[in-house]
Amino acid sequence: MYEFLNELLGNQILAMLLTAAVPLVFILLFTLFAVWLERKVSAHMQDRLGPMRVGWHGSLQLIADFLKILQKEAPVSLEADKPLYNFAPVLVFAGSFAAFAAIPFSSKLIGSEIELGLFYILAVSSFMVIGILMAGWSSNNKYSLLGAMRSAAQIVSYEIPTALVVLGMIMLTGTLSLTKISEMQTSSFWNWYILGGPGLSLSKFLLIPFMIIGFIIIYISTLAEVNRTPFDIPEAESELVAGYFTEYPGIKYAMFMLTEYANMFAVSAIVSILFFGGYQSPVGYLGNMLGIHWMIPFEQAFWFISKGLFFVFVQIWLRWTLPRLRVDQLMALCWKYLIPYAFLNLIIIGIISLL
Amino acid sequence: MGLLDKEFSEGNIVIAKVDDLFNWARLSSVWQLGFGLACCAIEMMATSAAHYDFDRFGVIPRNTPRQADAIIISGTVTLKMATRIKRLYEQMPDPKYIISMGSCANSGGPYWEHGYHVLKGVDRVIPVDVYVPGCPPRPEALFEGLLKLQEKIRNESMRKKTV
Amino acid sequence: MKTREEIFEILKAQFPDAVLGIDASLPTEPLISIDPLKIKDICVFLRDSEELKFDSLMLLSGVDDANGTKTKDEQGHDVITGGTLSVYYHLDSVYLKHRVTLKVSAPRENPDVESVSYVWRSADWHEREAFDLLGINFLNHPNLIRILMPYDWEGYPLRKDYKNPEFYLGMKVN
Amino acid sequence: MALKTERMVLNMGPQHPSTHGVLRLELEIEGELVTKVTPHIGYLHRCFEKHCEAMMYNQVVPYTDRMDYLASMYNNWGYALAVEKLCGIQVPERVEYIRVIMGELQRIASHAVAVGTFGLDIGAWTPFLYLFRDRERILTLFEMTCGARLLYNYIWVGGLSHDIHPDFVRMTREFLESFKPTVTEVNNLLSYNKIFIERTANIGVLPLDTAINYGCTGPTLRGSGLAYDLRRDDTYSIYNKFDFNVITGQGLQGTLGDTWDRYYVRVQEMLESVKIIEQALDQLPAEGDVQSAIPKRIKPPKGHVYTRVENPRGELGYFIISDGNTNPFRVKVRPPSFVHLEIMDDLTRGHLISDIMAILGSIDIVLGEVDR
Repeated sequence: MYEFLNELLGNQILAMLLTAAVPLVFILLFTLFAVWLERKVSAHMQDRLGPMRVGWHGSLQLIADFLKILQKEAPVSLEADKPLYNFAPVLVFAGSFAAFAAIPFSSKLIGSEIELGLFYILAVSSFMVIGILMAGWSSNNKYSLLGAMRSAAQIVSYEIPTALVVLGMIMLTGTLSLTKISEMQTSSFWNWYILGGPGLSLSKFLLIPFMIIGFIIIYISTLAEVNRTPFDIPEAESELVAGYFTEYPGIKYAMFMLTEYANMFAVSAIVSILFFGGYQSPVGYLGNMLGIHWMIPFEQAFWFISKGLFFVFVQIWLRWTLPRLRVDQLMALCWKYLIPYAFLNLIIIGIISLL
Repeated sequence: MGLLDKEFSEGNIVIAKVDDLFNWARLSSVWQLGFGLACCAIEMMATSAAHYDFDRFGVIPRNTPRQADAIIISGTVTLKMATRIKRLYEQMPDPKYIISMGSCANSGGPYWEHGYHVLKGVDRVIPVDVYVPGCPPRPEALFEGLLKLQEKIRNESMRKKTV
Repeated sequence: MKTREEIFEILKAQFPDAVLGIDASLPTEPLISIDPLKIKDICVFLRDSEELKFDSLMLLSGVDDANGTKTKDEQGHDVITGGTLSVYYHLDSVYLKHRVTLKVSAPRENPDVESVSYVWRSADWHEREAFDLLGINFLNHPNLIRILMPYDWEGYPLRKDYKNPEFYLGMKVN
Repeated sequence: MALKTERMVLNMGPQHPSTHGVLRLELEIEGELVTKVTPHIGYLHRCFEKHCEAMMYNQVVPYTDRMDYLASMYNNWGYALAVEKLCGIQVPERVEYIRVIMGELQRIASHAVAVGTFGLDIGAWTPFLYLFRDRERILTLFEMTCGARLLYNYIWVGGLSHDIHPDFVRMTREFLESFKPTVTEVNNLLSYNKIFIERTANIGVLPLDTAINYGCTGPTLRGSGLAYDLRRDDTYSIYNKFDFNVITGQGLQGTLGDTWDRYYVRVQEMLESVKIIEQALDQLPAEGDVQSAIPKRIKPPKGHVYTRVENPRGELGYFIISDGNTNPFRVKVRPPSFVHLEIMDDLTRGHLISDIMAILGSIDIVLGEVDR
């Protein structure tokens, strides 16, 4: 996208800024929509209606919330470590925002087409841990501290199964570029990696069960990485009040919220790129049929966002259905079950791909 | 008095419109502090639960005072608790609102005469915006209290209040 | 299962000095009166005896008997001097399904009663409550501090001659 | 040089989402491990006992409502029974039946809140709202009987404040039919949920002898395996006419007396209450004045009485001393939650912070009753 804008505008800085603005706007809009969706979905699951009064079925609710949050006073407790306290939400948000740079929304709409996309995302999303630890420590609140410690332990642990599954996919695809992985799964859902990837060889059929296992592992562990129920122990409402952002009012709290929802989409995007064809349509493109080729990137963006939203919806669904795990059980799940199975899966995928 | 203050004190179309927008945002998303005291807290829970659903008005409970806009004093305030309530109120960022729910919070309720350990009305400690009568108030009454609070917010202004 | 009279007989035989008497004239439940400083030994016996087996203390209630001489102070408030404060013990045997009520009375000016919190764990908080509201002093209690009222409250509110303070931490009480 | 280590003190409450009101727990923790729990109560001490001394016998009834506000009917009932015993009042049979129906409906409502908030403490939101939806229907039944949703002032000394509505029996039957599927739903969502079992089984084990020594009653005691229910073992009112089981913990998912057992006793007791109400509705005498035995002026003889009823939380006892006047000389309540809260330190030692919520939820306290 940067090249395209650079050609169009003839100004590198402007082009860069615009390229960066697209994901930012997307995150904002997506968060507004996702929080609304969360409230509506949870309400309908619980025999309630959810927001109804502000706009049609509460559609403006989040705009009102956001405007209100902007107006709030931002008191800082006297005992807080001010520089860290103020910097933490920015760092957390930066981590998740940076990840969006490498996510291909369509074949054209991508911030930076780097070859190491997958690696970059895994690396840059670890920023969050530092931010969360800073938030927990600097708030000078025991609940925040406990939440931050839990969160750091959780995110660091669950990155291992995620990375192991990703490693398997890299072995299979031979690339770290998210665009290339998406391109491999083109033209039909039959070519998605959840169904063994492109081609019609024996190994494709052998891969299917292990791909499904891999998908389940990565979905669970990314769920834990973004602190969603049943793994929301860092911000467990009934235990730690609000976890690491207990002390954050107003706009700083909004940044944590933005991060949470942006992360939800980011991990959903990664899952859909690795296993569900990324921005590729499952059935073929209307643009190809009609011969209007400029339509294809838009269709791709539509499919990508739909897939992302579907996984976000599943996350919401799980949140309002399941109870929460305890911190030691969370670790046990990761180290005793997910990591060994992920290793095993990795080895089997390696053997099959050698066939 | 600076130019800006003068502008604000007299009011004009721009301020009025911004006022409307901000007031609308504030009144549409009153986040309550998830905090129950006594019997009324159960009615407050019932108000948030499936049948009545406070979320329709954009009211959701936040458990930390830092992120809450309104505190519903739902029940008897005892002397031991009053200092804590005051502290919670002080921890909330402005703009903040208080709904006093039920007779006990309004005036001590049935405990006003012999209650040696009951604060006779929470307004002795913190300023109250809306009083909801009842022992306990029905969820509908709490809705009414919220609507009154929204009315109050709607008429607020950034302009300096004239004496 | 034993009636209260039978329990009284057993107790009287075991502790002739400490068991003061049984008040069977009351319309509903007979009361066994005990010496306040011997109550712990009797409770241990009641709990451990095979035929009684009072394994739980259901309720321990302090009562201001208000049986002293009543006078008025300058502001017209009642002041009681002399008389007694009492503690009632409602014991229950979960297995044998019989109950008994014990009563001890201690002088109002010096209300010392032996604690039974080592016999039944549930007595701990009940005794703290009786101390908090009536000022009954339980000897050998592990942690006899106020429980319901604030730790810095003055006076014992459930005494019949209790007078409210005007302010508490700057808040008007009445 | 030896390093000095210090335990962190975490102050939980009085404003905390899962302390069920204004309880304050002072936790001493080492990392996530809890080494000591000190409950601080009294934040809702509303001077009930002082009020009783200043009120006439019948005026005390509304104050009993406000003690255990989740089981107000039962509080009324316990007090009415005590005064009736003191004065020797015999209430009509129809009154007894209506009292049983109301009491058991109240038990369902109270257990619904207990189970729901327990789920909330574990992190499951949805069952809480399902149960509140059904509780709302019980409140509708109460409301059409006495006009109040939460604090009823319904069971008076010697009778009831109102007779039941003509539609009451039909609507109650309808409710009972629709309630049974909810219990199944709760079982599916919570009781047999793998995560829920992991969180609650083998947590906060309360051995039977400790429970008895602490004076635990109700579901907390029954969860430890002893079938002790005042409705059956020290029967009052007309409970001997009904056929119901006393539910006890079986240690199905872990150790006997753990958090899951106490929780599951409550779930099953809701179904037992349904059974009792169905029988009571069948046998309910058609005619009868519910106010015929209400005395004009209550002036009991000198004496004292202790009566106890099986409140949803355990043994609710009223100890009334009368000096022959129209006001009680002393009313002392035995609140089950007060006694149960005392076991917190024993139950929680050596558990993690998250378990504190599970244990606290499973003993189901109501702070209005703890502090009175």
